[in-house]
This record gives sequence, structure tokens and C-alpha cells, in this order.
Amino acid sequence: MSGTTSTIVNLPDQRTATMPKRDYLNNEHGLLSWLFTGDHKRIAILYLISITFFFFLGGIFAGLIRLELLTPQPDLVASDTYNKLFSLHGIIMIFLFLVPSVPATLGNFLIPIMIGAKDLAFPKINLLSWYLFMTGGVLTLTALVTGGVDTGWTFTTPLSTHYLNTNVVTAATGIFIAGFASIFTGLNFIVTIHRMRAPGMTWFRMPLFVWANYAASILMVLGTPVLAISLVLVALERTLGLGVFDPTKGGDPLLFQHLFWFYSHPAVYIMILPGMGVISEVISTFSRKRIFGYTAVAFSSVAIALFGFFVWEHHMFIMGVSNYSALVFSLLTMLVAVPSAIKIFNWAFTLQKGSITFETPMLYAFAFIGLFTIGGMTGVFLGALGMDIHLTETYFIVAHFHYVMVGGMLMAFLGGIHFWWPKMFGRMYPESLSKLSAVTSFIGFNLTFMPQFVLGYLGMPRRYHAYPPEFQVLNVLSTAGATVLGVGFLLPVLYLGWSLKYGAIAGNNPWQATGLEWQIQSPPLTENFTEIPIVTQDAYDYEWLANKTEHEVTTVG
Amino acid sequence: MDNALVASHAHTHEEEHEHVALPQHCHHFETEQQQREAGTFGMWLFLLTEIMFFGGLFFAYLLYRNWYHDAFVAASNQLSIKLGAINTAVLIGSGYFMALGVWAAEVRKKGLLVLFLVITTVLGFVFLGIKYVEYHEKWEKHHIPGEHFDVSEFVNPQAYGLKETPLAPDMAQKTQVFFSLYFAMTGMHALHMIIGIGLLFWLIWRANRGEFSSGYVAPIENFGLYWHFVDIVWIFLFPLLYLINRHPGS
Amino acid sequence: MHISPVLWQFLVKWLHASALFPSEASTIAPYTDALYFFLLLITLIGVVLVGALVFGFSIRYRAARNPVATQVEGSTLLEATWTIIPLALFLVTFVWGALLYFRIYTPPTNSMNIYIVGKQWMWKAEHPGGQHEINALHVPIGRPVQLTMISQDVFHSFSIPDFRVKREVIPGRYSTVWFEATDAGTYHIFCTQYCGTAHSAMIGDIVAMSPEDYESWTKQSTSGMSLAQNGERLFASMGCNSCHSGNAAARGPNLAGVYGSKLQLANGSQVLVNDAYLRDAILNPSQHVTAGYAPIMPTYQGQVSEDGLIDLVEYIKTLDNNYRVQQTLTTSQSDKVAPTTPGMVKP
Amino acid sequence: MSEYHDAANVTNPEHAEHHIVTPMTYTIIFATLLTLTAVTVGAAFVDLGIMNPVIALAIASVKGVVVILFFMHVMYQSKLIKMTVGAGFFTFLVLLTMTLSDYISRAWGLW
Repeated sequence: MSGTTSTIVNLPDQRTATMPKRDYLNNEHGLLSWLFTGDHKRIAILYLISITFFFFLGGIFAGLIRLELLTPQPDLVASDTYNKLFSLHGIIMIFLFLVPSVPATLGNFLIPIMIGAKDLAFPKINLLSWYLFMTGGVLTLTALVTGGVDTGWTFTTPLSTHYLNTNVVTAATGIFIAGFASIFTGLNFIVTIHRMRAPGMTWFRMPLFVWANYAASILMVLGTPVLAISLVLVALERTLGLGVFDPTKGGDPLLFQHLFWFYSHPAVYIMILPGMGVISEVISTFSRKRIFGYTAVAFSSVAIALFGFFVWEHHMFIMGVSNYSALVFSLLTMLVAVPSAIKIFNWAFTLQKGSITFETPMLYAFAFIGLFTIGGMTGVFLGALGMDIHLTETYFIVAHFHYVMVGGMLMAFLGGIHFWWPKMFGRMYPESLSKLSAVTSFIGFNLTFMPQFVLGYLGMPRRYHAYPPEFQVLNVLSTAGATVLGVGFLLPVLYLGWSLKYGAIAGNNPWQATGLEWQIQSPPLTENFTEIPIVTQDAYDYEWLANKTEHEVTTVG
Repeated sequence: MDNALVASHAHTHEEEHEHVALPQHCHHFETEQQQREAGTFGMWLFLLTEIMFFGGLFFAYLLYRNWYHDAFVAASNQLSIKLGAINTAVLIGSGYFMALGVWAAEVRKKGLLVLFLVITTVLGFVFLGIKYVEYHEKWEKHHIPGEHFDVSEFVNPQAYGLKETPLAPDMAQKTQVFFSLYFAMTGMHALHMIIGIGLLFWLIWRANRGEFSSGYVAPIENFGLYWHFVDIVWIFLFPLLYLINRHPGS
Repeated sequence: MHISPVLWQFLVKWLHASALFPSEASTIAPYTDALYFFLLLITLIGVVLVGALVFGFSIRYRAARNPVATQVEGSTLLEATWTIIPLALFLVTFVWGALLYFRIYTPPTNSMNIYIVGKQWMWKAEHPGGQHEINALHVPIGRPVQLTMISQDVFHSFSIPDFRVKREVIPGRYSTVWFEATDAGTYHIFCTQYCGTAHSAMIGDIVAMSPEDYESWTKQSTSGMSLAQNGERLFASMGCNSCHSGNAAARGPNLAGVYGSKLQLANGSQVLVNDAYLRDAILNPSQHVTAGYAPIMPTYQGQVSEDGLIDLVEYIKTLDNNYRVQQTLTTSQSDKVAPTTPGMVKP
Repeated sequence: MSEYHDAANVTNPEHAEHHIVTPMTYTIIFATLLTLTAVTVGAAFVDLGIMNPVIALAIASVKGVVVILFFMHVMYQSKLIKMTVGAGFFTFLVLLTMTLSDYISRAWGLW
């Protein structure tokens, strides 16, 4: 065992170690074996490649936005172009990156293994969902190359239905289809978690990652169709002249807002919950300790999912909703903040009395905790009615949700990718380089978005192409931070790609973690388990792991 | 490291199954029972999304019906209650034969199954045919929302031989909201029917090959759930759209 | 010590031009800022607390120092603590925020009213005295000003950061916001709701001036006709006066003094007559039929612009007797001539 | 393999015995549905004031529930499926009531 060293990494002897002869990667060869695969792990890899592509596409738009905002004058691009940039940045990042990020890659890869199943319940539907996702993505790209779309990701009516002549319908169709990809992923997860658990894998023995994805899946299944119908109505208003949201025909444009945010607020939790799941796994592993208050953390995921459906109107506080219902929604918003606070403190106390090491995933987890705390607390600013009036629709809100989405979700995603990289590909990433990139993105991130809180309180509105000159200094800081952040995000692609071929051979369980996924070979076999495991231990039972390792050593020796 | 050891075991346990009865049994399920229940559960989850999908439309309906009640009454009275009722009966009948089809598959009667599925399909087509007649009438009367929408029949019903109370011009405009919702809701419903009929053709073809005559009924059963759900939507659409107020002037 | 001149310029410019905190220029601003600082404080405490826990434990229990972890199940007491304390803080925030919200959205009764029309991509302000401004708004300090706003096309949002107020400007519906400027000066107006191509050009200046300056500004910039006078002309030219003549036998209800009253409607409900009601009654009369009258009023949808509606509403608001209505009836041929009454500013 | 399944995991509440519904039951349900359709059409022509939509919706709900229970076999399904169906309608109810809370209370105040 690691003894007093500062790392828990336990790699096989590199001189004798070999990659497994047969695993899910080399089981079959050729492009078609990938495109028609039913294997959840291969589909996860397909997703990983596609969302990485969309992430960098969205990232390029973000970069252009920041570059334009370097100066107060509208000098880099025209107003139309700028509007298309931020619209596509939002659409791509939310619907094509954040929503599928952790569930469709890590979740797809890990959930069946973590609960001891050979695959998801519906492998074909899983593959179908990737194809739907790609169709949605291709349609969005079509909208992009045929002239873009400038509705913003929120498709606000009547702007989107009557006042723009860009490719709104194409983009909406793309999102509609990608939405069904998300529905099918969620559906698959729920059925798998209910019906496919290995013998002995009771609900309260499941890893918290599974709980978090389960909660997110419920939101995907119940929320997404409401977005779908509101986008259908937008498309029908544009093409056929229906009058459901059109104020000139007697419709209420606020109804669109209600339906849209009924999905899009829970969508925030679809994005963040799986990230929280990743953090639970990482924190437990690198502090060698069971998560403090496992049950509370599990239930807080479900509570967030449940409360998540009751708070959407806080996106509309100043949009002319009734003040009485604004009160109700503000109160409920305060309640939804509590489970997140519980999680934060539970993670912090998991560290107590642990035996902590600081590998890259752990650094990302620390970054997550810090940034998500700020992101969550600034959410309370916006949930408080009177404060929301001044802060909403400014850069404060931009900073807030980037703290949650990028500082939270993206850090969790990167942490998770690093954490399970050895499992996915059987090789380690380079440790020092990855630590560098984690620190770089943390610094870059704060430099980018911290000034935006100040800008927001000063009143700089979001989605502004040009701005008054007194805001320039903070914008320059933000753009500088974005550059650093860009480097921090680009590095992993390079060294992770490098590690695929040259990384150290990881062995089954480099982190000495307890999850079922770490008890099988890396990369796993196509069928995951040669024999379905019988689970007798709780999640994060390090004593069980120590006994097992000892047992193996004695029987083999 | 025991990688080699692991790999050699890969296929041995497949043969350990007590029985491998159905070719459709997927290897990653332990039992057919588990597979079937997973299928039903998955289908229900999908229907959950359908509830929410139509839910948005139903909410819009509820809201505007309260806002523009008079317009909704007048516009609703434009719909043929006879055609609507017939269509309801047709759809319920279609659902009935679908249910019988599930039964036929359960008791492994191939001929009956195909017959029931064909009847289900035919009734589905009858429904869509009647729907087409109704849509066509709306088209002729310029009651399709959009540029050519015409409110004169609501402003001046006497001129059209109707016994309705005339609507004020501003309220008459709101009939367009009714027809927007009418077309959105029945259109979405019809779209589900069309998708369902497409699936039915596929199922008939497979049933005819005898795929569902050996105890493997999951596709029939799950399609049945979908088809009944489409029924239920119509069961609500019919009173909401056709029967708002059928006793004008009282 | 050679600082590059560019950098020097930059620093100087920063010190002069850059603010890190918006000025407090309205009576609302200090209240908003108080809540803001409270929230900043609890955020700071929260972040410091979480940071201290994470770093403290990381140092104390790092593997090099604590090679074997002690398994702990959890602690109901601790978990209850960090459920209840945040909950309590959030509830305090909720109450505080709600109180602030009502302060911001409940105008004092003595506030002066200015109309704002938003359209792609400009703000049009209409003072009761008939002063029209584009992308600018002159207001007196020390006096509550209520804005009654409407959009002609899409959602806009009228935001004055230095006053800490903001309100969505909605198509087809009046929304209101009020403020009382405290410091004379020029402040930004932003449109904060994304509204299409030139969204970021939909900005303007709000000029807060002393009451005396404001007085002289209104005198200088009047177009000669107050909103009510415009409304009166419109009232006559559209023939409103033929039914709303104020006679006992008139087909339409008497409009004198109707503003601010409670009205019994034909459908049995009772409504308070305010700007929004008047506007809606002109556009959708059949839904606002006064009890005792036949639903014969035609709709004016598409016939009156939002500006025209504002004029009409303002006119009806100022009607406290029917004298002038009857005047317009008798002189309806001569309504092309502008009345010569000097621009009147409604208090 | 199935002897490894522990009772707490796979049997109730997520599991139910498979049940074949007979054509007789289906026919009775079919007849019920047709009758209810006739009743709802009939009821629409009687003026019952506010009760008209209530009755129409009540009948539609009864029809829907009957279809769900028998045609869709929920009657014979596990608790899990029953809860799933319930969850769908619950969420719809959330959408309905929470959105209505805005629309209804808009008329209460001046803002």
C-alpha cells in the first residue's frame, strides 16, 4: 500500500505490464463496428468525441465574443454577427455540450458497470439517442453555415417568431431532436437503474454518481418534452402563422416563457447533478473515505430534482408575471438552494479524518467546490426578488451561471474524465501536465468571470455588442482570463490524446477505488463482467476493498 | 494482472442459462421476465414524456379558454359534433382491437393477431380520413390561422345561416387562438396516429412472419401502450374542443 | 522606472473612468445596496468557511500525515446544522428581497407619470406636457416618477442601473416602474432584454435635474400640445365622442371621472380603472363592457398606434367633467386646428 | 443465475406476475367507453352552467382511467409502473397549478 507517500496511484510494474488482449476497444474493428455498436462504452466514446467537438466549436464562439468585447466599440464583427455568435454559443454549449456531457459520456460508460449490469437496458435506443444527438447537432450546424440564428438560446417570443429572418426553425428543429436524444438517455438510465442492478446492489449501496444521474434522468424525461412542444409552437408560428404566443393575435408571449423555463430551469439541474455525482466519487476516492452522510447526499440529489420543477418562474420575475406568484417562486427558490448547501458541506466533511491525496481529479473537485459555492450563492442573490430586479439580464447573471455551468459542471466533467480515463482507455494521463492545466483553468476561469460580477452590478447588460467605455477595464480583464481559460481547456485534449498511446499502463484499479468499475479490467470487456458480481458491501467501503486485495494476494500467491 | 484469465472466461457463462427460449432475448438481461418488465417500464417512461408534451398544449388551451371563452364557444360550435363523436367511437374501436391483438399474441394465435392488427390499422385510417374531411372544411371556410383567416362568420353568423350570437369584432379575432390550438392539438395527435400506423404496418409484417406467436409479445404490448395513449389524448381532446358549449343562447 | 506610455495611459484611464461600483442616484439604491452587501457578506462567509474546511482538512488529513483514514458514517447533528442555518439565512434573504421588491414596484401615489414606448431599437419618452424624447429622459430630482411603459414589437427591458430599477417592457400590456432620483446628473438607460440586431444600440441617457431646471426644460422643449390635447383631438376625429358624449342618453358610458374608479362590468366582475384597463378597453371593448351598456363598441385594434393610445388614455385620465367632450362635439369640424392652450404639465 | 436474486431487490414492489386480460374484459371496457362517449355528447346539449365542462372532463377522466387500467394493463402491473403513471400526471399537475398561480393572481393587484 501507499504508506506515507503522497499519492495513492498504484500502477502495475511498467516493464511487465501489458494492455488486456481483449477489451471493448479492440473487440471489433472498423468504423462500422463503432457506428452500429450497441455497447454502452463505445457509445459513450462516440458521445465523448462529438461533445468535445461541439465544446470547442462553442468555445470558439465564446472566444470571438470575448475578443469583440475587448473594446467598447463594435469593431470586430457586425451586430448581426455578434448576436449569432452568442446565440450559437448558448445553443451549442447548452444543448449539445452541457446537457449530454456527463450523463451521455461518463454516465453511459459507468452506470451499467457501477450497478453490475452488462449493458444499459436498451442498447439500441442508446445508439439511437446518439444518432438523434448527431442529427440535432448537424441541423444546428446547418443553421450555422446557412446564415446562423440570432434568437439567443432562449428563443424569446415574439422576437423569435415574428421579428427575425434567420434560421430559427432549423435551429429549433435541431434542439427538438437533440432533446429526444436526451429523453432517451434519461429513460434508459432510469430503466437500467431500476431493473438491471446486480444481486445485492440495493438502492443504498449504489454509488452517489448513479443517484445523481438517476435524479437528472427524471428531469430529462419529464422536462424535455415541454421544451419540445414550446419549440414546435414557435416553429408553427413562424411557418404557418399560428397564434398561441403572438400578442397581436391574442396570444400571451409570457406563456412561452413559462413553458420554456419549465424545462430550462430543471435543465440547469440536468447539467449540474451528474457533475455533483462525479465530485462525490472523486472526493471519496482521494480521501479514502466513505462520503459523509451518504443518505443525505443521495436524497439531496432527488430533492434538487423534485424542487427543480417548482422554481422556473424566477427567470421571469421582472417580465410581468403576477407579483404574488413571484413571491411563491422566490420562496421555493430559496428552498432549492438548501440541498446544494448540504452537498457542499457533506463533501467538505468527507475530507475530515480522511487520508487525502491530491491527484488531478481531486484538484478539479476542489475547484468545483469553490466555484460552485460562489455560483450557488450568487444564485441566491438572483432568487431574492428585489435584488433580482437590478441584477437580472446583466453580466451578473452571465457570471452566475458560468460559475455554475463552467466552474461547476465543466470542472466536474474534466475531473471525471481524468478520474476515469485509465478505466476508459487503460492508460494514465500525464500527472504534472494535467495538474498544470487544472490550475490554469481555475485561474483563467476566475479571471474571466469574477470581473463579470462587478460588471453586472455596475449594470452592463448581457448580449451587448458595444458598451459604454467605463466598462472596458473589467472587460479587458475578462477577455484576458478567457485566453488563459482557453489554454487550460486546450491542454487536456493534447495530453489526453498523447496518453492514449504513450501513457503509463494503468492496470485495473490505479486509484484503489471501491466502485465496481474498478474491480474489472481496464479497458473493460465488451460485456463488462465475466460473471455478474454479487454485491455485499456498501458504496465506498474501503475496508472491503482492503480485505479483497489482501484476499487476492493470498490466493494468487 | 489477471487480464488473460478474465478474457478466457468471456463466453462460458452464456451456456449456463437454464433455457434460452427466445431468440429475441437480449444477452444483457438475466431473464426474459426482466427484459419484458424493463420494456414495459421504458415504454411507460416514454409515455410520461408524451403526457408532458401534450401537457403544454393542454395548459395553453386551459388558459385561453378562460380568457376568450365566447370566442372559444363560437369557434367550437363550428366543429361537427357528429364527425367528432364518430371519430371518438372509431378510435375507441381501434384501441379495442389493439387490445384484442395483445391478447391474441399472448395466447399465440397468429391469424387472429394479424387480423386484429389490420382492423386496428383500418380504423386508424378511417379516423385520419374523417379528420381530413374536417380539416378540408376549415380550409374552405378560411378558418386556418394565418394570413387568410376570416372572422366574418363569427361577426355576422346570420349571414351564414347560423343561429349563433354574433361576436364583437375584437372577440371574433380571438377565434384564431382557438383554431391555432385546435390545429396544434389535433395536428400533433394526428401526427402520433400517422407514426403509429407506420409502426402498425411494420408489426403486421412481423406478426405475419410469426415473430409474435411464440410467447414474445413485448413489441405488440408496448405498441399497444402507445396506441392507447393516443386514444386517451383524443378522449380529452374531443370534449375540450367539440363540446365547449352546445346550447347557445340559453 | 519607466512605465510604458500606453500602460500609463491605460492606468490613468482606469482610475478616472472605471468605477467598481455604480453610483447611488435614487432613493431605492441604498436599499438595494444594503441587501447586496448583506448577500455579499454571507457569500463571503460561506466561501471562507467552505475554503477553510477544505484547506484545513486537506492539510491536517493529507495522506503523508494521516496515512489511514478513519471511516465516519455521518452526523445527524452536523447535517441538521448545515441544513437549518443556510435555510434560515435564505429565508431572511427571501423576506428582505420581497420587501425590496414591493418597494420598487409600488409607486407612491403622488408620483408624476411619464410614458415610455419601446420599439426596435429606440426608447421614446412622452411627458404629459407633450414633450417627446428619443433615447433620453429628463426627470426632476426629489420627486417620484412613475414610468408607464409598453412595447410596440418585442420584449424590451428598461433598465437604469444607477437607480437600481429595471422593468420588462412588454408588447400589448402596460408595465410600470418608479424611481425618485436623488442626484442631478446623466445616467445610462439600457435595454437589457435581447431584442434583435441593434439591441446594444437601444440605450439612452436619463438626465436628472433640479426641479427648476426641469421646469425650464419642459417649457423649452414642448411641442405645444400636451398628450391630453393630442388625445382630445384623436377622441374627436375617431368619433369616440359620438357615443361617449356624457349625455344621459348616450350609447357609451360617461368617461368623466372614470379614471381611478371601480367599474361594474357587464360580465359581473368589478375592475379598477387604470391605464392598462383603459388601453385594453379601447382595443378589446367586448371584454370590458360596462354594466348597463350594449356591447356595440368596435375594436380599434390596428387603428391606433401605441402613442395614440397613450394620448387617449392620458386624455381620459384628465377628464373630470364633460364640458370639453361636448365642446369637441360642437366644434368637430375645426378639430384640425391646434388648441392654443399653453402646454400644461400635469402634476 | 437467478438464485442470486435477493427478494428485496427484484420482487415487490417493482415486479408483478404477468397477467393476460381476457377478450371478455376488453369487450366490457369497450362497451363502457362507447356508452360514456354517448353520455358526454348528450350531456353537452343540456345546460348545466358551470357544471358542463366539469362533467365533460369528469367523464373524459373516467374514460382515460379505464383505458389506462385495463387496455393498458396498469391494473395488473407492479407498483413501480403505477407510480410512474402517477408521476407523469403529477408533473403535469405541477405545470398546471404553478403556471396558473401566475395567471390567476395577475388580476389581484395593480402591478
